[in-house]
Amino acid sequence: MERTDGSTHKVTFIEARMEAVAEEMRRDPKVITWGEDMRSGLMGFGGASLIDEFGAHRVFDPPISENAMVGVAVGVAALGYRPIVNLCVANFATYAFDQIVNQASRVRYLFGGQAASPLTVHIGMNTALAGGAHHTDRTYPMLMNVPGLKIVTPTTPRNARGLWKAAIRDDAPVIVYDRAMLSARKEEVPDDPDFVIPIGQAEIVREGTDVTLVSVVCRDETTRAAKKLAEVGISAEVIDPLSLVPLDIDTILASVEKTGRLVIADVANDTNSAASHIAALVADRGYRYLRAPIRRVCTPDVHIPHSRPLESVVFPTPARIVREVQTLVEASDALELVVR
Amino acid sequence: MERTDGSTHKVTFIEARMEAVAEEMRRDPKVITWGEDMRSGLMGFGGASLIDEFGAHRVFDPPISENAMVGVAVGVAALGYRPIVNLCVANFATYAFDQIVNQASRVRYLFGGQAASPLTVHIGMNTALAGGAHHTDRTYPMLMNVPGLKIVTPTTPRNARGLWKAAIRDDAPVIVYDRAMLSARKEEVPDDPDFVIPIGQAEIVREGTDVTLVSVVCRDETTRAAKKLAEVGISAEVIDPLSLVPLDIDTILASVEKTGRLVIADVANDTNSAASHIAALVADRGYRYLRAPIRRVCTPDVHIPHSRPLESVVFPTPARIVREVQTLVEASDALELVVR
Amino acid sequence: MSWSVSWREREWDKDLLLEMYRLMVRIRHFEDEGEVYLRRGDFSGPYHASIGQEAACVGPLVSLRGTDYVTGTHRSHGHQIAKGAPLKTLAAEIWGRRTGVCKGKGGSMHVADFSVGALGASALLGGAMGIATGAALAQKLDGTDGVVVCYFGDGVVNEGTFHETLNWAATWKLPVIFLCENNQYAVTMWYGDTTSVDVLSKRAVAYDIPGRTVDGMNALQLHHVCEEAIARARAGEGPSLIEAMTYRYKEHSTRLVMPTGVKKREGILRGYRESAEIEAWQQRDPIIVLAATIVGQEHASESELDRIEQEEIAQVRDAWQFAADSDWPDVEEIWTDTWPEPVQADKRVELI
Amino acid sequence: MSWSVSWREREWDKDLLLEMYRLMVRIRHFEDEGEVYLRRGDFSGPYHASIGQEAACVGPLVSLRGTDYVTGTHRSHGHQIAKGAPLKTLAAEIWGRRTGVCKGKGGSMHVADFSVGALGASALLGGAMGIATGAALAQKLDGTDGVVVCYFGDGVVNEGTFHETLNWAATWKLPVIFLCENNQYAVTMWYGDTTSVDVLSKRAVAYDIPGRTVDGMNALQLHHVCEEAIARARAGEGPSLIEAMTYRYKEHSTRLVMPTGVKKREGILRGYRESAEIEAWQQRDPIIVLAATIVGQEHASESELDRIEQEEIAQVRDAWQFAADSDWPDVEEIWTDTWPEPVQADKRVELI
Ligand SMILES: Cc1ncc(C[n+]2csc(CCOP(=O)(O)OP(=O)(O)O)c2C)c(N)n1
Ligand SMILES: Cc1ncc(C[n+]2csc(CCOP(=O)(O)OP(=O)(O)O)c2C)c(N)n1
Ligand SMILES: [Mg+2]
Ligand SMILES: [Mg+2]
Repeated sequence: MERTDGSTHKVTFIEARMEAVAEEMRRDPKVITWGEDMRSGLMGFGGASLIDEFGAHRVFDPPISENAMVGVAVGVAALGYRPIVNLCVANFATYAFDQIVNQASRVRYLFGGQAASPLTVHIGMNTALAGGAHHTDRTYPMLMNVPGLKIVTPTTPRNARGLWKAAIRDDAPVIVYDRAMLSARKEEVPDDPDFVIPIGQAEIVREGTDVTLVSVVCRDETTRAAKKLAEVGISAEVIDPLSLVPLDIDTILASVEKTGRLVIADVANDTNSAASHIAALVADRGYRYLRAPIRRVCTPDVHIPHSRPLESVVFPTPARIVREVQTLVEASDALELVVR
Repeated sequence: MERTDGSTHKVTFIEARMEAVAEEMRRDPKVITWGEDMRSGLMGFGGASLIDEFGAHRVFDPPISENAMVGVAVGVAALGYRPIVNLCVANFATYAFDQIVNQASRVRYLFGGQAASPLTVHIGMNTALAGGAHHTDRTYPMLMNVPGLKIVTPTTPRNARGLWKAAIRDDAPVIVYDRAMLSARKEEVPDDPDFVIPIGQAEIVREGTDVTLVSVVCRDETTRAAKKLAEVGISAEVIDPLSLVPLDIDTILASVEKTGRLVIADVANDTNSAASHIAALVADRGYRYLRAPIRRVCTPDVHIPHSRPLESVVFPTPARIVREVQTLVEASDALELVVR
Repeated sequence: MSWSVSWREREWDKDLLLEMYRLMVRIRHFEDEGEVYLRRGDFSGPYHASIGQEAACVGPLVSLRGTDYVTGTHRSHGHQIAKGAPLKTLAAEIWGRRTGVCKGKGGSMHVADFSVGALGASALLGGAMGIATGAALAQKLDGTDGVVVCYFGDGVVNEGTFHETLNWAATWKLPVIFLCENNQYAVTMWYGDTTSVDVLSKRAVAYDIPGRTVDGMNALQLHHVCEEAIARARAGEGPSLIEAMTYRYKEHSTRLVMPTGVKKREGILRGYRESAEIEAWQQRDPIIVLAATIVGQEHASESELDRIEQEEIAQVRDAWQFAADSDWPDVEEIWTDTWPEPVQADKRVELI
Repeated sequence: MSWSVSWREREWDKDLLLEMYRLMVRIRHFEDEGEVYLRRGDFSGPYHASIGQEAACVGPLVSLRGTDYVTGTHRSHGHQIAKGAPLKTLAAEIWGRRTGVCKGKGGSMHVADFSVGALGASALLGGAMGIATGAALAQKLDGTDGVVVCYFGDGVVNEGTFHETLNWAATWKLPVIFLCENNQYAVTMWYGDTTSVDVLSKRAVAYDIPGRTVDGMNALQLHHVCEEAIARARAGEGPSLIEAMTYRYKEHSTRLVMPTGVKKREGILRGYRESAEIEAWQQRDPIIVLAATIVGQEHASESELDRIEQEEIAQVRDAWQFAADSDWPDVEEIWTDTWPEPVQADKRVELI
């Protein structure tokens, strides 16, 4: 899909999102967007410049009514528009679960295909804000259970660019979940305005042979863990699913076939995390590849403390991932020694 | 916990719920309840007789405002009451996800233990109504991902009695999910007003040796499947978790240790179902017991059709469970033959 | 909003009157005929009839253009019909047939016919109000003078979504007519017991938009008031809130049986309305009221009206017969329309 | 609502005036002092100061009883203080210390002190309005004459929860005072751009309750109006909606830096308010206004007020020093309070 010249430019995560939105608005006059503080540009959508370029009728501050923000999007989408709604923070998004679950995801089905529902919803996640439990939710596992939604989780400027374009162009309602702490991360991204990362395609971030490390919205922590593991002689293959629905389970299975071991790191709460479902799929279709239990490194099932020293250890850390992998590899190596 | 005389009486599922609510209201004057059509008794809470006995100040029809129904419950609970809120149908309950997720589940934590949150929320599920996708949700997997909530799933009159009492007496917000199609099911239940089934305790419904069949909110289908399997010589152990949070994984693990095989039937949609999480737990802590892949029999990830012939096959059926188990047992037996 | 001429003084157009009459008897017979099959067990599902509320369906919608839109509720057969939806595919949809306008996937509570601008009903209260507001936004963005009529019941006025969408439409002056069918009850709950205002249209003040409560048993009055609201909306002056006072003759849904009389107990059920109340409203039957005006003002004779009714009865019979004769959908249909792409073969599970 | 005497004609009690003054300077200095530590990086988290809004915090709450309740917002340090919360545990909470009133688990946006009837703030808009309504229901069920003051900002009036809770409280005549601090903006959004009424208290009409917009920079006017609303609530006559017109001097949250001037662009940010506007409001500073009345009406001398201010500065310093000197919570605290029972040892994962 990339331009043959392969030229790139360097942008932050947040700029990658802003560029993708602006380019898609340029490409398709039916793309419109709203969300809190769009006009002042506060919420990382580049609203101020979008208004300058596209006009206040395509970019605006809505009333603070999250459920209607999505409901109105479903309506305008049914008549041919492609709205992008910024719900800003995962906790605010629960206010809109009615319209996401009951309308956005299912009008197409309910009406036998008469209604299209090509909306994109952005949901940000704070995990280092000391904001307390009302600003630190990570709710993608909840929406994964809802048929009809696609869910993507950009983790770098490059894949943010590719996934945002895919999301806006997709005819399904696509939820884009990302972590606010990535905002300032910089990376070269393709210039190509048609650089799209297909929804449902995982990325092998780092190859390895001893263990498959799937990283759900905690790519940095996982990559750092993999580097540490390399130092102690454990070769970890790191996979970033990028899309949670549809999930590229084949890439994960192929890796587990090679490594025989699976550890999944997931920034969501443990019970019914995305990690749970990935584990379930591998315990089914990849059972015969497994040489060890499947481990999950998630946020425990507790609310997020405000107090920084507590907050800073509650989400998955590289240290926890390393420890989990090390124990697993050592235990299963020992077991194999016994068995052999 | 049961009275020593062990006396029982026969009631329907819905009567078991109504009796439990009435008895707890009798026992504790702080128990109050509201929900749509409470007064007319339509929604299976026995509202009309509750009003006669306890008065209109303890039993009432609220405004139709699901989110406030839960919000008001959190407030009144913070001041010592024990409200029971009937949200009637899972889809209506998404209207209240803000207050369930953001307030009910976490005021205790947010305020460092100053606030108690002893509410009980009833969420019913329709799976045989031909009501279409707006009345057929099964959202417990979504709420399983929310720390601070307990979730129970009664499946018979007897366990409805025991779990309702446990829920009302518990100091956590407890969500009671049940299936409307069970309403008329009859069974003997203990007379004992203190018959309580502890939250977090699974029930072994039927013992078996070849495969563990965990049944999440589809006990009848699973039991019927187990009977069919017995006819073809497969001995299935059927476990009903009864509580999804906390989950009695130890009982499941002990069973898998014995049988070596696990199939989970779950009426929820496949992706991130309760079945996914149970599979994940067993793939971790029960890995060494497994002799075969872990299989899940769920509702596929599609919206529920109105049309009866379609609706009647979309949820897990005994036939599907049987087929899945049979294939699994045969394949793994064959595999073991090869290996041995 | 200052409505100029009163509906009484207005010179009514004969064709319009007969069209209203035709649509109203069509709705009544359609509902009745469908019930026969339902009660026989030929098809399944909740069935919420608009019998008694025909004027509220037809008055607002009869003069809309094909390019205007309507959104509905769980009780929306009548809205579909009033917006001009063909009866056959509607009946087939309610039945759950493959020939249904939604391929049998939606059913009675989710009827939609995009070909006539019916953007769909929501079986969840107020669920389509955001859609209506969004459709109105599309009209505005497209620069058309199209409007959207957004139906909801008295049971919706205390839902958050009512507030959010009325505020949004009002702030941006979107062309929506918020049409509350106040049939007095939400299932068994009288609106007065749960709602802080006695007259629902008073809530318009909170959005600085016109609000009006009208006799919803009188198609002409309602039509008259709606016409002005529609004109306002077309002119870019924003939404209105109209409350049509009406009544459902039958139970909330067809198969429900409730005791009559507020003190009456039967098993675990207690009644919520008196038969005297039902009878009083039936005295003002919207079809009889309209027929009386038409005949009284000599726009048409009783026999002309009879002929229309007979035509409609025949049409309705045909429609339900069409549904009866149609096939069920293929099980295959389970796998389409949840996502834009059908579920791929290797992702499907064997269901039967 | 017909307020009898005007606040101007009223004979004010000296002690009450001085108490208001004390609480207002306490809030101002508390906010200022905390910012110093925050800016130094001693503690983390969003910090929303009530500077400029002290009258809106104190006017409604100063005369409440210990058995009355208040619920708050993300900007609630001032509400806590006005309700009588001790400063040390409040400062420690904001800092995230083990000695915090919520054990450091809640932080600035979730302050609560049940011992003085402060039932907690919600960092989600309108999140505590249901709790306030429920607390009022508890008062009614208990048969007390206690009341609940429910704070929220202009940013909340278009949330569904605003509508649902006002309707509920109004229908059942629950003792809630819905207190809107209209400080003109929700972060960068001016309320007039997103809200369909120019005067927010007009929305009271939709609930058939009294509504009143008052000068929120004038503690006396606000107190006077609230007193009558509180009396109504105590007498079982139900809720009121009061809009206090006020202004936040600082940015939405302390560390945010926005351009000043609605046309000013800096990087991706654009300003949303003019410095002239800020200055105009500061001319009417609530503390100066109150001090002027106190001194002007000879209730106290300037030096008396000075003395009070010095006392408060000392108290506030002590409080933040207490926070500075306190320890962080044990990591153990992660495992308690999510459920009534602490997470059992065998269910915990090793975190560090
Ligand atoms: C969000 C939601 N809550 C509750 C229900 C259950 N319910 C179905 S119809 C109904 C009553 C609706 O009353 P009204 O809006 O007056 O419409 P009517 O049935 O009178 O036409 C209720 C409460 C629902 N469908 N959706
Ligand atoms: C449900 C929800 N949506 C959005 C936000 C983000 N947010 C935080 S404060 C704020 C503005 C609130 O404005 P207002 O209510 O006027 O209070 P103020 O900050 O002016 O005191 C917004 C939009 C939130 N916290 N919760
Ligand atoms: Mg009604
Ligand atoms: Mg504000």
